[in-house]
Amino acid sequence: MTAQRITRQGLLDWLNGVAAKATLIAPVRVEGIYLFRPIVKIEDIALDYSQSTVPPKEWLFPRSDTLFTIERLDRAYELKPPAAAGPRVLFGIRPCDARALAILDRLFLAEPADNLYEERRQNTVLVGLACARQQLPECFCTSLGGGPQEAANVDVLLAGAGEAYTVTVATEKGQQLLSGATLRDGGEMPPAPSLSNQVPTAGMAERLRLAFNSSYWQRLADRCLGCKMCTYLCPTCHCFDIRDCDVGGHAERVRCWDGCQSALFTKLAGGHNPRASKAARLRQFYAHKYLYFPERFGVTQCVGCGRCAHFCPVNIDIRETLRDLQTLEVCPHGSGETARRREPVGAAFGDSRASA
Amino acid sequence: MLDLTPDMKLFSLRLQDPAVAESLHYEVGQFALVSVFGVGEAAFDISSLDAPRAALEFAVRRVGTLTEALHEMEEGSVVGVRGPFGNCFPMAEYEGRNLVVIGGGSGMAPLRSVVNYVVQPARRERFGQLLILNGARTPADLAFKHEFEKWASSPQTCLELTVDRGDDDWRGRVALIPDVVRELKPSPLDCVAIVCGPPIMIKFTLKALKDLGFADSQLVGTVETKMKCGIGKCGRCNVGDKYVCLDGPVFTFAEIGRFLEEF
Amino acid sequence: MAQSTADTPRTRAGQVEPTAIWQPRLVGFLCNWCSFAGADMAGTSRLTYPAAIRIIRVPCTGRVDPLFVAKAFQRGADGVLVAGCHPGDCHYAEGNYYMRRRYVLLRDLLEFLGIERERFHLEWVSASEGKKFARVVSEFTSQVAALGPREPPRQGPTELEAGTSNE
Amino acid sequence: MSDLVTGIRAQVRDLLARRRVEYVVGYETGSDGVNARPFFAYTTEEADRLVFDNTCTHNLTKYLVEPERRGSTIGVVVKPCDARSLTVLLAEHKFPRDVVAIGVVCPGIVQRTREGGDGEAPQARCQVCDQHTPPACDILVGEATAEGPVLDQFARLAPLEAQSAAERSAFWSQQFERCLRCYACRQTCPQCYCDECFAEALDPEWVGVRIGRAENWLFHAIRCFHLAGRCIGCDECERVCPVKIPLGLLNRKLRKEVLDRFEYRAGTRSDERPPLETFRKEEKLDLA
Repeated sequence: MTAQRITRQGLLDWLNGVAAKATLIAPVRVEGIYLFRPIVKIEDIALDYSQSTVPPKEWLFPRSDTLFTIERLDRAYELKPPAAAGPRVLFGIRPCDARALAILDRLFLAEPADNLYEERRQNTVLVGLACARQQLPECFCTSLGGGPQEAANVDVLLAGAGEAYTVTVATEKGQQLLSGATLRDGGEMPPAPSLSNQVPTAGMAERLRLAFNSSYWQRLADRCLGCKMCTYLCPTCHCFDIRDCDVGGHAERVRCWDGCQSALFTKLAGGHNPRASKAARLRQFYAHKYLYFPERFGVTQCVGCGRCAHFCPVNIDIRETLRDLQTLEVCPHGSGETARRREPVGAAFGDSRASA
Repeated sequence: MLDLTPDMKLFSLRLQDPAVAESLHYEVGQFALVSVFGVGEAAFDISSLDAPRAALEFAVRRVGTLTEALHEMEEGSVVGVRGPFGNCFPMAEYEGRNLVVIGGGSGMAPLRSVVNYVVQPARRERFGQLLILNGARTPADLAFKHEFEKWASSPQTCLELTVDRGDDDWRGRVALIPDVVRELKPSPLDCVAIVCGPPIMIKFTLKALKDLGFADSQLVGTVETKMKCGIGKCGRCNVGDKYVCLDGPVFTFAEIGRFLEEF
Repeated sequence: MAQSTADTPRTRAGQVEPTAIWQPRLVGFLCNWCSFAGADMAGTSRLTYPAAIRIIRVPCTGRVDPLFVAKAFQRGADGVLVAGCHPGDCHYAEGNYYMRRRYVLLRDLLEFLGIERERFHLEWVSASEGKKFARVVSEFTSQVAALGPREPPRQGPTELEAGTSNE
Repeated sequence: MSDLVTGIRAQVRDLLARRRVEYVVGYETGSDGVNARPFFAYTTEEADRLVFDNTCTHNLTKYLVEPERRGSTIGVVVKPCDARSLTVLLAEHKFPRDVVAIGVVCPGIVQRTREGGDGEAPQARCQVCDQHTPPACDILVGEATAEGPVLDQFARLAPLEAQSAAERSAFWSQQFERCLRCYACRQTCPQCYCDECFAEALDPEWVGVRIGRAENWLFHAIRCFHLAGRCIGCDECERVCPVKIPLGLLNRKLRKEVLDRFEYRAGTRSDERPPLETFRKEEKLDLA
């Protein structure tokens, strides 16, 4: 890895060049929030953006994805694959979101690989933008081994703000992309911002196993509304639905985002629903990230971006849940209720909250 | 296509590409995803045996939009199929042991291939006693009647039928499956019990078998969950930490017992 | 894909065909007892009216779920007509009274969403009013034709997805 | 501690101690130590975690219609606007069981925008609120105040109403394009309680599974219409929307038309049928 410098103007000039050769996707401000969108004017890029509301995963795993179109022929069907993705540059991705893509890679690229994801991934260059400050009050990447300046999961990492950026080339792909950029030697990493959250995440798999039958989930789920926001805004959530739909005269097989917090997610055609309660569904959200996924792929399926906690309409806060799970008194599985049956959620925050 | 019950049909699929048909190989208990183009795709257990080579068969109960569309199809229609996926019943491990096969309603579909595997004359003596317990709501709902004679006439094999509600012509049992299990008292000695059916039936049947001394490791079943991709990516079919499409659909209850709440 | 605009006619598939004369695509929900019979009467009386309308028979205008209307617009209808028994003549006594209220509010909402109020029309046509039916359809057709084609909410992939306009 | 908080805690303690209710849905301070969140108090000790302040934005009556709670006797803390939700639900016979409504005199709720900004300004609904004392509650906490003049609830609509149909169509198309169909708007709405939502029905599949503009348009258009004459204007749908679709505009538009045409305001009177559930034979409704 080598570090170099680029000026703000140099950066914009380079991006103009990049946009001429590939689809440039970067954070822009839309109605007061930040979203990753294809860039028409370089000036639209929000270089100093705070976290994007929807994570950039949607450019590799889009909210709706046509698997193939279905043409009906005489006594047969013709299935046509969608048009191939062109080259793309995903600019301004935060280290946590980049780390999330590396996690999604484990799933989507595992044999048999998901060819749509794989194709897009191969055609996408990731340009990271280190966090100059803490992005969301709830983010806790350092508790999961990440960091606000992590360069491990991008091709190029930019750090800095205002007029000067430090450029770290992390891969060959990144090196190629940078050809044509006006770089100066001797870049120095700006000091990393200190993050306010330290969340205990060690041993979480075991804690979740122990807490599987705990009434904790019921208490936590009491206020859960059962929307799918936490899963759709999560950079590592990957669950989807596949269905056929009629689109103006022909059918398509479409894959769309789906989320485990919906009651319909697991409901069978016959009516039986193995995860019939909000509590079981909420437990699935955490257990998938901190127990099932690590068992299968070796990594925690959470990067600590804080979106689920930040946007949850009823403040179901993953930091709090993880702390609660550490301190929860649980009996081994099978024994049902815990000793402290109505253990209030959020006890880890102590009594300060009680005085208003 | 063959009507099995008023709401269940047996579909025989012939693969269009002879080369693919030739190379297709599957084990007892595996599943595949069947597509009705324009309607969708769903997972079904394969009800036929790979050898001797025959058509790919699925027993499908009419429950939702996709199965409805399948049922409405005419002989000779084209559907899509992806698979085979999942694990299988370790039939080789069961050799030399007694088998109790208990199917409730459409739960008999995945078990049909187990039974047909065992009752093959060339193979029958490799297994011990075979008890088949097939239950349904009414006599009309008992699936695979056309094979009952073949099953019952196999040596060392006992076919027991039971229904929740009889009719004028029914001379057999009118009892719930768990009660029949308690009545028949199959011995857990050197025996494997394979159970498949609606969750509530499984729950009480397992309890009855455990009361008879069956250990969790002797209790095997296929698990049915909603499934979209079949290859471990859509994140929907897990029962606890087990993914039905990759680790299942065949499980011993030693494996998923602690996550039973999710099933 | 070329998007049709107000002055370029298009076919059912949405392609621009400069030579064709543009006809609006209309959907008519007709009550079985009055207006459908009225349409029948128009037919048997050999009255001509524009063929642009696709008729869907419903048991009563009270059966017209706003979802039917919105779905028609979503799938590209240029106008939607609902026709049923005159107030007081409903076969089910009061279905059309409910529809009347529903209609005015739905029209307000659709207008707020950008669908001109002239594109959604409610009319009372009895079984004997074949002539009125033909007139209503003719007038509604020209009323919608004057507005031109409506750009329906785009179906299929948006620019948020692969292989579309931004790439 | 404010008098409201003391009052709520005392009432809830009493309800729980007498076993008048199984539990009470109220507010507690959330994980940031500032903003409130819903809290379910099951014991008298837990009653002491309840709070009430100008961050208590949630409309807690939503929880009453959850299928999992059928058959329970529940207490619920309601602001004046939430009380209107309750009135609507009661009129729709959503509660064959017992509910104890603990009404709180409301000071108005602050915005707390997620990007900072003017977080302390009152929410749009509160700026034009003309009902600060909850109507029709079993228990009232706080001093009932004389209400000021009725304010224009619909000023926010004017700019959009002034536009052409094509402009409005383009505006909504842009808004709905962002929609992820996470269904937070529906899930947070007390007036959305269908066992099977039309948006997720499979047979027929009205909306379609695609998360795209056309599907999103149909979902929002019909969800809004399903609230015609029922929406009480809590604007929670707009607050929870992660991509900031101004859903409050849609509902406000229908509230305006319902008020203009039928002189009806949802949840203010329990003896009146909602406008789409009734009719007057003689009305013409500006039709020919």
